[in-house]
Amino acid sequence: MQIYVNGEEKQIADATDMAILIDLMQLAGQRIAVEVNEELVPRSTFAGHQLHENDRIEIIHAVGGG
Amino acid sequence: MQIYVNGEEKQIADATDMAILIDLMQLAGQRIAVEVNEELVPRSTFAGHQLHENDRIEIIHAVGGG
Amino acid sequence: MQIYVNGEEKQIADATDMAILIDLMQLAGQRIAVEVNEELVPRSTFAGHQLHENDRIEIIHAVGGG
Amino acid sequence: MQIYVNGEEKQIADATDMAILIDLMQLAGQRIAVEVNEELVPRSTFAGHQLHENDRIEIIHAVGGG
Amino acid sequence: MPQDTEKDSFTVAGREFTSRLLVGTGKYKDMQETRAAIDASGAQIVTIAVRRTNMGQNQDEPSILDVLPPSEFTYLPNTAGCYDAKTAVRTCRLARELLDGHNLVKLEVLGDEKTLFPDVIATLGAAQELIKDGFDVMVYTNDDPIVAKQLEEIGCVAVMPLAAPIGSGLGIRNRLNIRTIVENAKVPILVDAGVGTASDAAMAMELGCDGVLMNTAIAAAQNPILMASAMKKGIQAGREAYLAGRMPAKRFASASSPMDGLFF
Amino acid sequence: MPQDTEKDSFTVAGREFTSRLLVGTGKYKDMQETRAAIDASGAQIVTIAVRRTNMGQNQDEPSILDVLPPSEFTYLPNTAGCYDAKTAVRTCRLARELLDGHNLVKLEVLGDEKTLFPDVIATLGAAQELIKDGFDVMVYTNDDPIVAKQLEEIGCVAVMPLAAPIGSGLGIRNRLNIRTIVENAKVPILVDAGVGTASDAAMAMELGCDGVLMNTAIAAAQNPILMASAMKKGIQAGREAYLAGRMPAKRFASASSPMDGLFF
Amino acid sequence: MPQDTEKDSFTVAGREFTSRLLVGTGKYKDMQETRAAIDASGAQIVTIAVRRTNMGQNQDEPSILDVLPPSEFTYLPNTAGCYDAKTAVRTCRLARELLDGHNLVKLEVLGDEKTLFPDVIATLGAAQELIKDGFDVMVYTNDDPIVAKQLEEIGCVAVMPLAAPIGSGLGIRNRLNIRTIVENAKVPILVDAGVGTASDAAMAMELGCDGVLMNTAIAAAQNPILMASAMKKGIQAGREAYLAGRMPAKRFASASSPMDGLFF
Amino acid sequence: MPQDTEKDSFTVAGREFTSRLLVGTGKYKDMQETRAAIDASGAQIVTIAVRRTNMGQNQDEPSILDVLPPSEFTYLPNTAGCYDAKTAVRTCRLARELLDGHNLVKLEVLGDEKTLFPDVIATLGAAQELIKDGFDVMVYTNDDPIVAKQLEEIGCVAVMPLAAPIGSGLGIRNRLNIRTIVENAKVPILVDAGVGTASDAAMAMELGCDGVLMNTAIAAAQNPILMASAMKKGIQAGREAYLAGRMPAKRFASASSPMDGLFF
Repeated sequence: MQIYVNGEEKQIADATDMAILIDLMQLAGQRIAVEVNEELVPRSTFAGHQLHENDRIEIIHAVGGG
Repeated sequence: MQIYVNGEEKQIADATDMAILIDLMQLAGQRIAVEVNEELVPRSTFAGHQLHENDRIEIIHAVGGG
Repeated sequence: MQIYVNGEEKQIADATDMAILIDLMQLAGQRIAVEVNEELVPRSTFAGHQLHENDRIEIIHAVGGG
Repeated sequence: MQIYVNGEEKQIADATDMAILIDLMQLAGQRIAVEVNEELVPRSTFAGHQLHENDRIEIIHAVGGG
Repeated sequence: MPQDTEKDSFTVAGREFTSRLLVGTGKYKDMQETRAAIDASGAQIVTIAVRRTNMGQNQDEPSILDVLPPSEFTYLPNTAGCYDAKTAVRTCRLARELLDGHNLVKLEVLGDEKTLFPDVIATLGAAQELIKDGFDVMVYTNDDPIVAKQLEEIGCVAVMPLAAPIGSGLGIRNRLNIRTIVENAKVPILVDAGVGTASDAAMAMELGCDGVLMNTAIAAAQNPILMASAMKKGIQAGREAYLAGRMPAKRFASASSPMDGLFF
Repeated sequence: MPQDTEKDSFTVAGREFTSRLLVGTGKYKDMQETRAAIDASGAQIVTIAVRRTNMGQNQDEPSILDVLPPSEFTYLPNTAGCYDAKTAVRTCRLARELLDGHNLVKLEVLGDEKTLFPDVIATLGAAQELIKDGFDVMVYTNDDPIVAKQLEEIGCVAVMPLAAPIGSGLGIRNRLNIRTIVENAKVPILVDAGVGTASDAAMAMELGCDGVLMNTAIAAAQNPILMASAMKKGIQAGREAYLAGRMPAKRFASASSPMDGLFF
Repeated sequence: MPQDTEKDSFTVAGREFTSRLLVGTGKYKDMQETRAAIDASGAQIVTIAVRRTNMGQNQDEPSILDVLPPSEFTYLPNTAGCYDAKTAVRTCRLARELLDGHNLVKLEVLGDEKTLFPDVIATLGAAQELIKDGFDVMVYTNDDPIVAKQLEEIGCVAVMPLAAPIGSGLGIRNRLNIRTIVENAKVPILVDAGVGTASDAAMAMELGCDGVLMNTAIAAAQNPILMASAMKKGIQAGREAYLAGRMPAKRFASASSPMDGLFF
Repeated sequence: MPQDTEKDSFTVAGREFTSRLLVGTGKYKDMQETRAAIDASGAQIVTIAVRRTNMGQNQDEPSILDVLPPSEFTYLPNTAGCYDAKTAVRTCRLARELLDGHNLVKLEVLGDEKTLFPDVIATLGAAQELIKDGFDVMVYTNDDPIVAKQLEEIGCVAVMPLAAPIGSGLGIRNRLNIRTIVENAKVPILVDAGVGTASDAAMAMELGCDGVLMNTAIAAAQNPILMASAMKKGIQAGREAYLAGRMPAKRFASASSPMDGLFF
């Protein structure tokens, strides 16, 4: 199915959950935070958080800023 | 009955309307505007605007200000 | 003989006086003032003010300035 | 004879020199500098610097200032 | 470009004015001084306040409305003294009734008595309600360009940022903000409050403001009538300087007399 | 106290003037603009420079003396471009001869070309020689109150401290010094140089100056004629504000509408 | 009263800090310069931004969280770039999740890109929602004393008025407002944005602020590390001057050496 | 470029100093406070005055020369209170004799008691005589760049323009002049007089001055010792900011956090 990650289209298998997506993106273990459709998804719930067609996912990290 | 005019207690006869009150106060024909219980009462409706026990009446005019 | 007028060399006949020079320069009657060797020469004394070899003559007029 | 020390009249014996005056004033050995009649008198010349009638003597020291 | 300020005008709520000096009518010794000062100011718009009858005015005196008749002046009733939106709205409705439907008002909703700064949140709320109720709202605000833009966007007919606290006479505390407000605006911007002397008024106009509203600077001068004249000229001077386009400021010097023809 | 600036005048070297704006005549596009701007300024005193014939002027043009005839204006020949006392004195003598004995001059002896600040030592020397030679000396100086007083004491008829470097348009850099110079003075004090816009001119007058002399601020404006009018009004505004006695500036606010009679 | 700024501290949301200089971590050449400058600044609180992975950062570089580890610094995640309340709230929630529940945030909701002034209406709304959601909110605002008080009253742990537009380096445009905000406040007041050089920072502290937050003034200096040291000292200098109680300014002079004992 | 102000020094008359804060020793409560404040200031150069014995000092107190011994401090005897060149020269000669040939002096020849401005004419004369007589002259002057240059040219070892009247605490009245003096100078330029608080001192250094001399700002603070520490840090902060090269000031805003990677 199609989802959007950080604004870009991405095709993933159905029945993919967030934990799998994070693995696919090689972000496992990194300091990130995730939103789906503008709602926060706690890291503790990645496993089991099913993704759906057209989900808009934001994966953010910390950068320098003032 | 008792009403309040510009913050002061005043005793008036029952069945007094605003036109009568304005006459009593010798303000007839003067450039004023009137509120009863924080609602504007148009001059055109003074006659017939019945006053009630404890009405709070404000009678205002223009003064210099900046 | 040679003189300097407003910084430029000029050859004039001997025994030329200031009145003659001013005529030669077509400045007669104009609003000017004159210095010879850094000394003022009043207009009233132009006639009879003999010029000498190497005199440095300044002829000035008024211009806009602030 | 009469002299003036720091603006005040003072009677001293004739043939007094500066060294004696400084002793009299119990300023010997103190950090001071001296003027007579607006001329500096070096410490090295106190002994032998004769004082004269009406000499105006200034004896100064250092104070806090900015 | 006008060659002087006679022909130069600005428009608020469809009304055109050639005088860019708006004046308050408070704090004068008496009505005679009030009228004389306002005449000297050349003002066409005057603010007035509404208060309880038999108060806030000397009873032997004529009414401010007689001294400054509507045939000669455009009234700008204010909401001075209001610290919440509801009171300000009531005040405007009373003023409109008093003035037979005159719907041009100066809205001010104050935040505290020490600074008399506006409460911009309450001001926005009151402005929205008044505009919905058909008023033309000229609004007193702080010098925040964002707030000024929001007040314009909800439909205020003029935005009036403060120069400094009301009655302080401190002049324009933040010229950069006033300039930015002017550059962003599609409605007239008038500096309201804080002007102390004629050069302050001129400076406000040089920043591009459409006008200046003041009261204390005139009324509290030792000679209010002469100060009113000074302010009138100061406003015109600043307006003309703005239209004329000032020279750029340069750090170093530049001679005014020609270098050519020096004889030494 | 005058009710306006019409009747208000100041006196320099026995000559009385009602216009407190003195203007230079340099840097204009042409003689027509020069005349139009000076008319708009209302100036009665105009500075002129003296230069070699056939230089420093367009030959097709009429003389500055014809454009601004002595019947209408008081000339103030200057010593612009002089960096030593001797040259300044020579310049004044030439000017006096040129102008049939006119003995009112503006003395400036400059210190360097970057700042065009005066050389106050050389200025004092030149002033003394000129005064001894019968000139009425209006003198350009820095804003040092002590130097200003010394120039007055040796007999200068007017002292003219700078607001900022000549032609910089930076306005009054040190108001405190100008104010102190004014308070100490028995002769007219005129701000000379550095004014950039109308509010600067008004401020100089509010500090108590008797007048302001400027050139670049008018000539280098995008519209010199309109700026000349702005400066005229700015000077009058500042003068009237000074005479009117401004309100004291206060840190905090003070309401302009009465507190009595609030109905809420 | 402390004899120096070593023992002097302030408290935000129960956390005590001895450094009153808070710094941003953006705009540096690289992470090494970032770390060196922040070390030189002595800052204990550092702001960070949150952005999409694989963007807003050089991939070869270590993470800002490694360069400035939480064991050494208190993070202040910001909402830079947010122009509405909802986005700002989402940003804070992401930051809290990213930082394992760290609930101290810097809220800024911007009004436009030209000025980067806050939208104070949206800021108040976002602050209320964040506070309800358990955040400790340090809030960026304009210099309006009324808005500052309202932000305090709804529960912000620190109020951070701007000195001038973000990144402008213009210094404190309106000292009177900052002073008034400080006098009215029960929570720490920190100047945020607009400081350009060390004297600006000192001045903010002399006005009584509890601290100053800056980024560009350090990062955009020719020598950021030396400027960081300058800012550290400037903050301490201003703080000590505030605590020491400055001499009153007087218009006229007062000698520093005794008048007694003059020998002439 | 030094990474801090430890290694950074300036040289006057062949003597090198790492502290750029010079302090006066007058106006303190007692000698103990004098010493404590001067220690806190880190000053290496201290001014002293000379007065008649038995006057200008509490007899129970130790001498200023014992409290601040020459082994620890470089003395800068001043000519405070002198209103003519001759008296100033006499004062310097007495000081040199008193201090066993110490020839470094601070020359000030004052113009009047109200402003304590220098008489620059008399100052130049006295400076010439003192230099001829072998003194190293650090000279107090006004902020006129031409006079400053003339004082340098006749051989003064340091030129010390005022920021504002002595003891006024008004800060730097004319930054442009100080900046110009610094740019023109080949000898050290120190701001002398008028500084009121730490940010004033920092600003003087940011203008490029080599140091600042003050007395009242420290001695008249409520806590002189803490203010001395504030001034020490303020001077270092300003010096480092000057060396670091400040960001350019810009009218508009510039974000400190990256625009890339915004997720909304």
